[in-house]
Amino acid sequence: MDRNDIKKWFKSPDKMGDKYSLWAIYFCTGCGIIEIPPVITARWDAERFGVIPVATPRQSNLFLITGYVSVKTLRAIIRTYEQMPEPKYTVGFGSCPINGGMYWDSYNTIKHLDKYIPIDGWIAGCMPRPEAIFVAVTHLWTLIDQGKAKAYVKYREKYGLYRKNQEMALGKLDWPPLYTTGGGND
Amino acid sequence: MNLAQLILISLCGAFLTYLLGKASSRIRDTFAVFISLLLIIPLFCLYGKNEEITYYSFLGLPLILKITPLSWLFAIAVQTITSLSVIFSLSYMKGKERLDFYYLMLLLVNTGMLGIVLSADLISFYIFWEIMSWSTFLLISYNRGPALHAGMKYIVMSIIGSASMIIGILSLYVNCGSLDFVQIASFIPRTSSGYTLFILILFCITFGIKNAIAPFHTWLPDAHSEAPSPFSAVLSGVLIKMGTYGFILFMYTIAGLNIIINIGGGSFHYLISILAAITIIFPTFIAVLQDDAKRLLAWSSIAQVGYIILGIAIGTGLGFVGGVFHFFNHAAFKALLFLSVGAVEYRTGTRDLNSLGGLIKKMPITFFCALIGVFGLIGMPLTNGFVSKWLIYKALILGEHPFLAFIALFGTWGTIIYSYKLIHNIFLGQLPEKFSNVRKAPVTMRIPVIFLSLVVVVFGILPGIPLKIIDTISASFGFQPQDIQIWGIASETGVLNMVNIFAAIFAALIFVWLLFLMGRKKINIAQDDSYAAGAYVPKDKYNYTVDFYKPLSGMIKPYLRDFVDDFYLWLADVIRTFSDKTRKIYCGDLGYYISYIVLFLAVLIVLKMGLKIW
Amino acid sequence: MVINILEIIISPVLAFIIGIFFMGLFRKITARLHWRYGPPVIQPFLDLIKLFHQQGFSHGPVFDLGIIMALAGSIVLILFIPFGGICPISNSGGLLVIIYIMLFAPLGIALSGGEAANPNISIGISRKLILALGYEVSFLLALLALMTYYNTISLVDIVEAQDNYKWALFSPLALSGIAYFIIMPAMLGIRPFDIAGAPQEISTGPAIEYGGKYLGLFNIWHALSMFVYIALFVDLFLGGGSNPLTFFIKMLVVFILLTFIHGVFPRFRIEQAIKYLWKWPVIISLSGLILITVIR
Amino acid sequence: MISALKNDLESIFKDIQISAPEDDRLIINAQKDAVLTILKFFKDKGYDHLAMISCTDWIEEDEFELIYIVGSYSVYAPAAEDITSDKSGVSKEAAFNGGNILLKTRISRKDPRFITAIPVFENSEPYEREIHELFGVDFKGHPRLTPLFLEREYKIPPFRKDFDTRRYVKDFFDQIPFVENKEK
Repeated sequence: MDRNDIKKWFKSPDKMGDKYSLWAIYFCTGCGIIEIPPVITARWDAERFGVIPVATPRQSNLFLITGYVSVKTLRAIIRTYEQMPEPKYTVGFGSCPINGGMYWDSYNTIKHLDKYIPIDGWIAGCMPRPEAIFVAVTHLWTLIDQGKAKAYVKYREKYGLYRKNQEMALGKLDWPPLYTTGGGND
Repeated sequence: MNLAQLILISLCGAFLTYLLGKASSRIRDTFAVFISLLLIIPLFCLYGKNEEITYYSFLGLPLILKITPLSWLFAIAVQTITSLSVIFSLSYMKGKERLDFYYLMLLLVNTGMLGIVLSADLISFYIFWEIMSWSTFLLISYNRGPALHAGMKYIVMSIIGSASMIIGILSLYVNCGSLDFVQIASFIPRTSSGYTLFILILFCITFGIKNAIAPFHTWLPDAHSEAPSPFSAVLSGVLIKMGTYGFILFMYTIAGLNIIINIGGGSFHYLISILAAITIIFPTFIAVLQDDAKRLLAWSSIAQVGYIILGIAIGTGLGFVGGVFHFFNHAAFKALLFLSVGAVEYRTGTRDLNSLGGLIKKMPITFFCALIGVFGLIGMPLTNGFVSKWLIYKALILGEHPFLAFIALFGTWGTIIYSYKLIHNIFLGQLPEKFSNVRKAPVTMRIPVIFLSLVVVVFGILPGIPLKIIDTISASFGFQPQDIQIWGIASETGVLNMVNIFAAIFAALIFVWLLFLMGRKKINIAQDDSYAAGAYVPKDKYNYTVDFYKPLSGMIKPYLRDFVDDFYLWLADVIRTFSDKTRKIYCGDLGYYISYIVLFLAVLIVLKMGLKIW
Repeated sequence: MVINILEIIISPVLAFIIGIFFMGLFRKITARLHWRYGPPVIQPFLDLIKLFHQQGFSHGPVFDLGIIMALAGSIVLILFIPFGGICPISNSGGLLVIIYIMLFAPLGIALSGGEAANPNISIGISRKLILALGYEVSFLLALLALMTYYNTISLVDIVEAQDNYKWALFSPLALSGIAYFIIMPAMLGIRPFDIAGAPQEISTGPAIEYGGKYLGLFNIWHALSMFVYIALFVDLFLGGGSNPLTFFIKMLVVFILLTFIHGVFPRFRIEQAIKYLWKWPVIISLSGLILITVIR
Repeated sequence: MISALKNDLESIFKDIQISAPEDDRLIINAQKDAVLTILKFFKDKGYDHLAMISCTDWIEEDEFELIYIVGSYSVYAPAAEDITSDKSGVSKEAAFNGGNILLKTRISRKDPRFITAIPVFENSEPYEREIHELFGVDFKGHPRLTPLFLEREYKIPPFRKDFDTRRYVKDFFDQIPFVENKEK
C-alpha cells in the first residue's frame, strides 16, 4: 500500500480519491452480511484501507452485494444502486450472485445478478473470509487505476436493456426509469 | 393639515367605505386602500414638528391632540400595518359575506389607534381607547362560532381594563384638577409617592391587559386564532403595542425617568421587568406545543411583547432604545408571519400544522418572506430582530441583571424551536397529494408580504435609520443619547457594526458558493426519489410533522398547563353560581318584596340606634 | 489594514487545516481505543477529494442554500474568534454576536434537511434542536457568568483579562468552566450525545440526502464547528494563548480529552440526554453564576 | 394426562385413530369435518396455542394432508430432567407434561377446499394464507387469501410435488438475456 506516491496523487486525484476512500453502503442483501462486521471492526479493520460502512446510498460509492439475491431483495438492490451517486462500484460476494450458487434451481432467487445491475468484481467462495474481501478491495484499486471499473458507465449506456431485464424479472417497477433517453446525463 | 383633520378624515373615511360598499364592492375596496395609504403621507411629513391642537372642550377640560417623536413612530407603524392588511384582505376576504362591516371595523380600529397615539389628554385617550376595544371585539367575533367565545373573553378583560382606567382618570381629575398630560406630569412630583404608585398600578393593569403581560395574557391566543388573518396581523402587530405605548406614556412622559427609577425603592420597574421576563419564558414553550399555526404565532406574540416590556422597564437608555426598536421590528415580522400564514390558509384552506407540508414548491415567494420573518423573529444577525435583541441583552448584562439576560437569551432558543416547526410543517417536507394543484398566492397578498420582508432585512443591515429616530425619543425622556451611526451603535463598552457583519457573511456566502460550484454538476431529483431503505417512497405517508417535538413535549407538557386561564374560568364559574343563587331573591311574589323592605328598615333602625336596643 | 485582510484570509484556512487534522486524529484515536489501526490521519482530506468529484443530488434551491448558509455561518464565526494573536473582526458585537451567529449552522442544515423531504431527516433535525435546547441552558449561564465577572461583552477583552496565567478556569469561574466542558460533547455532536446523527437509528439524520459535494461541505462544516467550539472554550477559560502554537497545544489537549469521552460512552436516548443536560451542567453553571453575582 | 385425554377422545369421537409414540406427543388422524370440533375440544382442555398448520402433498394417493400442531402455554411443561432434579420449583403433581398434539386430516388434491380455523384459533390466518399461496388449498371463510411471499403468479403452486423447479427456471430466468459487454 504505497501511500506516499504523491506524484500519482497530483496526476489523477479523482482516481486516487476513489481508491483510498471507498465508502460501502451497509445494506444486508443476503447471508454474507455476517462477514462484514468482523471486516469493519477490530479483528480485521477495513478502515485501514479507507473503507467505512455508511448508512445511506447517497453517501456511498461501494455496494457490497453479500450472498444470494432473492427476488424481493432485487427490487431494493436496484432502488439502492440507482440512488448511489456516480462513480459507484459493486462487488458480488460468494457464488450465489454469480450464477445462483446452491440455489441454482430455486424459483425464488436471482441466478445471474449482472443481468440486472452491472458488477465490477466477484469474490468466489460461499461466504468469502475477510482476507478475501481485502484482496477484492485491493483488486478493485488496480481496476480503478487501470480505468476498468466502469460498471456504472455500462449501466448508464445500456440502461434500456437493464431496465427491460428488471421488468421481466420483477414485473412493473413502481419508480420511473433513472435515465430517460437510454443514454445517461453526466 | 392639522391633527384633528387627520383623525376626522380617517373616521369618516371608515363610514364612507361602509356606504360605498352598498354601491359596489370594487369601489369600496379601492377606496379603503386609497384612504389608508393616503393617511401615511401627512403622518410622514409630520416628523420633527410638534403641532398641538385643542379640537374640543368637554366639561371645561380641553381635548388636545399632540404629535411627539414617540407618537410619530407609533402612528407610522399603525398606519403602515393597517394599510398593508387592508391590501391583503382585498383578496383574502373575497368570498366572505358582510364585507362592508369588516372594512368599516378595520378602518375604525385604525382611527382608534391613531387617536390613542396622537391624544395628549386622558379624556380623548380614553375615548379612542374604547373605540379601538369595541371595534376589535366586533372584528374578533367576525366569523361566528368559536370566534364569539374568543371575542367575549377579549371584551370582558378589556372592560376590566377600561374600568381601572376610569378609576384612574377620576382620581386624577379629583386630585390634580386637569387631565392634560403636561399638568399631570408637573403634578406627579408634588404628590406622595404612594399615590403615584396607586395611579401607576391602575394604569398598568389596563395596559397590561391590552399588552397581554403574564397574568392577563389568556385572551390573546383565542382572539388571534379566531380573528380573520389580515386583522390578526394588525391585532398582534400594533394593537397589542397600544399597551406598550401606554406603559411608555405613563412611565416616562407622565411619571418621568427619575421618579420611575426610585419609586418604591426602585422595586416597581424591577417588578415589571420580572413580570416581563416571566412573559418571555412560558408562552415560548407553550407555543412549541401548539398545532395550529396562528395559535402558535399568538403565543409567540406574548413572548415577544415580554422582550419589549423588559427593554422598556430596565430603565437604562440602551434598554429603552432596544425595547422601542423591538416594538417596531416585532410589528414588522409578526405581521409578516401572520399574513404569510393567512396566504397559506387562503390557498390550502387549512392552517393545521399536522396536515400541511411541502408548500415551498408551490408558494416559493410566500416561503421566502415567511423565512425572513422567522429569521427576524429568532433574531438572526442580518435581520432587524437581532439588533434590537442585542441592545436589550447588552443593557441587561451591563446593567447587572444576569438572570434576566439568561431568561431572555434562553427565550431565543425557544423561539428557534417553534419557528422552525412553523416553517418545517408548512413549507418543507413532502407535498401531500391534495395540495398538488395549489397555486401561487395572489398578487395583492404578495405585495404586503414582500414589503414587510424588505423592511425586516433593510433595517437589519442598516439599523441606523430607525435607531436615530428612537434615539431622539429616548433623549426627550431624559436618557443620555447613544452614539448612533448608520451601521449600528458605537459605544465604548461594545460596538455593533451591522454593515461589517453583513460584509463578512456575504463574503463567506460567496466563497462557499464558489466552493460549491467547484464540485461536480448537481442533478435535480423529484421529491419522491428520497432514501427509504431500498423501498419506494409511499405517497402521502412519508412526512414527519405530527407532534414534531415529541420527546420535548413529553417532558414539558405537564408543567405547562395554563394555570392562569383555568383560574379565570374557575372564577367565572364561581361568579355564575353565585349570581344564580342571588337570582332566586327576585321570585316575583309581592309578599316577599314587602317583607324585604320591612326587614331592611328594621336593620337601619337598629344601626341608627347604635345597637342600644334596650 | 493589510494585516487585517491577511488575517481574514489566514484564519479560516488555518481553522480548516486544524479542523481536518482534528477529524483525522479523532478517527485514529477512536480506532486505537477499539484496538485497531484506524485510517491514516489525512484520511478526512482524502475523503474530501473523493467527495468533491462525486455526483451530488439536489432537492431544490433551498437544499443547496441551506448547506451553503451553514458553512458560511461557521466561517464567519471563525473570523470572530481570536486564535492566538490573530483576531480578524474583533470590534463588532463580541460574545452576543457569536452566540447569534452560531444559529446559522443548525438552521441552515435544518432548512436544507427539511427541503429533502425525508422523515428520518426531520426526526434528526427535531432531535438536534431539542438537544441544542438542552445544552443551551448551561452554555448561556456559563457565558453570562463570564460576561458579568469581566463586565464586558467583547471576547477580546476577556482574553486580555486572562493574561500571564490568570486563566478563568482556575478563578471563581471554575464552575462555569467545568459546566462548559461537560456540555462540549453535546455541542460537537459526539458520542454520548450524537443522537441527531445516529447512523444506526435514523441513518445519520440530517446528512441522509447529502451526496458528493454536499457531503463534502457537511464534513467541512463539522470540522470547522469542532474547531470553533474548542477554540471558544480555550479562549474563554484557558487564556487564549499569546501565539498560535500555544493556542493549538491547548486545543489539542481539550480535543484529546473529548475524543476519549467519545470513544468510551454509549449513546444517550434523547429523553435521557435532555434530563442529564438539564440536571448536572445546569446545577454547576447556575451555582457558578450565583457565585459570580455574589462576588461582584 | 395424555392417556386420560386419549380415552376422552375415543369416547366422544367415533372414527379417529389415535397413537401416542412418546408420552408427550399425541397423533390423531381425523375426518375432514371433525377437525374443528376436535380443535375446540383441545382448546377447552388448555391447549390454547396453535403452533403450526403445515401441509404435505401425497401425490400418489392424490391427497393433501393438513397437520395442525397444537401446544399449551397455560400449563407449564418443564423438560423431563427438570422434574427429577426439582430445580424448576414446580411441584411434582402440577408438572403436567403438556406436550403437543398433531391433528392430521386428508383432503382431496383435485379440488383442495377446507374451512378456516380462525373461529377457534385467530393466529391460524397467516398459516392458511401461506398454504393457500404455496399449495393452492382454498380455505372457505378466510378474510384475505392474498399473496404473502411470492412475487409472481404461478400456474402450479411451487410447493406441489408436480412443480418442476428446473423447468421453471429454464423457461423463466434463462429467457432473460445477458447484457453483453462492449469489449467482449
